[in-house]
Amino acid sequence: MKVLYFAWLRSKIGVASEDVTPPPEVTDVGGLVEWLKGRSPGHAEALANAAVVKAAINREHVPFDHPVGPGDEVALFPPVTGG
Amino acid sequence: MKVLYFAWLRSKIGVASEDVTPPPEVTDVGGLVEWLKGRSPGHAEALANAAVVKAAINREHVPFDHPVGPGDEVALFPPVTGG
Amino acid sequence: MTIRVQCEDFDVGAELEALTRGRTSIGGVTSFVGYVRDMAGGAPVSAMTLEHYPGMTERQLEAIAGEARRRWPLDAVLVIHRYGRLEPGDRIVLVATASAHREAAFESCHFLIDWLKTRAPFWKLEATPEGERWVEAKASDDAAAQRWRE
Amino acid sequence: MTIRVQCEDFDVGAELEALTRGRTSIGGVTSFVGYVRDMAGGAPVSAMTLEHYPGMTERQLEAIAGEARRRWPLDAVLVIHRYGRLEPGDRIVLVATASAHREAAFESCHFLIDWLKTRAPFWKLEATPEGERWVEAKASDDAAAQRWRE
Repeated sequence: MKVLYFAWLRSKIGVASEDVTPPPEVTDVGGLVEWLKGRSPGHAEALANAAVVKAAINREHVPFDHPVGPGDEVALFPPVTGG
Repeated sequence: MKVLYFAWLRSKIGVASEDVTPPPEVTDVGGLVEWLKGRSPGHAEALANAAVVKAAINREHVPFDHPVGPGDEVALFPPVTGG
Repeated sequence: MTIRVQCEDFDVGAELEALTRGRTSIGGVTSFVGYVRDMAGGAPVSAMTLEHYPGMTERQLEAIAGEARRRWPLDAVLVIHRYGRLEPGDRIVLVATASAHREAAFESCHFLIDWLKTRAPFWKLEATPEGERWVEAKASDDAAAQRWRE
Repeated sequence: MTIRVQCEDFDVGAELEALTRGRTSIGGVTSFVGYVRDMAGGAPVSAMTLEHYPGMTERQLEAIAGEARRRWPLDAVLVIHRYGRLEPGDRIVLVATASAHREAAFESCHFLIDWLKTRAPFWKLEATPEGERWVEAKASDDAAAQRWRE
């Protein structure tokens, strides 16, 4: 599974993307975010407040209870501020 | 007093403007319009339906009960359709 | 505040550039360009002639633009309206407002064109296969302008 | 329907001309141009860097533009959004819609920028005298987007 980070999530975590293989009990975005927190102090800090983290799977906005699978491209980012 | 006509009022009356000297009993726009109807069949036809005639005095929109005086520039026209 | 009533066409890009150049407090510019359509009331239109009331037109456009500045926090207001003979696809009018905030830019631009349509002394004469006809005012334009009454 | 995500600036006049050229059924075009402001939250801003999510950005902009076409009778839709480093006064985004009727053009253009602000994956990093800071999403932008929920 490929995970992408944007904006301050990227700067806190220190990488723009990584390939991860979460355990089978990770079945949705919320579970993935919890599991990612254990990867490094940077991950833990960036993902501490899940309320300000948004997610997309395969380039579509999804809620945290959306299922994730091994082939997915998952993106985590703060609320968007374009325009 | 100078009276200007625009759009189909102008084409029906046949002139774009004329200098007129209405009698003293003509004191407002409504009275002027009534009096102008007597000037020619074209005037009578153009001004027959006062409900679709709008007026401006000295380049400001005014209602039909607005006073008119000898030095005024009075314009009569259909509802505007610019933009 | 720029108000122009002219026969010749205008360059939208150049006008908007002039409106904003060197002004770094502007967050957004909303603009509206009106065009001559090739159809009206189900009939083909081959040309349109815009008549106006010189002197009153400029005064009314300035009053409308001033009202917009009174109601919204605007950095700049632009109104250009053409008169004379135009053909389908030709530009008729450009209205643009600049503000720090996009809501103010959108609302004031919409207000300007709605008020202009019911207050600026322009009249349209359409050329159709059945001859020339003066465009009638639309009830929908009155309703649109009413929306902005305070 | 034209959607572009690019680093380089755009020419508003040329883009609007391309949108309408040869299309004589268009009655009006409403456009919005967003600019980098020199101030934000009371602090001077010397530059802004726009990050985005390539691939998702285009897809989201297309979805938003498609939604506008579904809701309003539009002849054309244009969205251009820049990314990369910009300075105060620089253009960020151009949204334009063309319709036979001005209400449809105004509403759909307003809708597009409101939805874009809450759905297109762009993030702004501001450079200020106190250093760089990521721009936070505004509650007012969420409220503006909510207004268009069906």
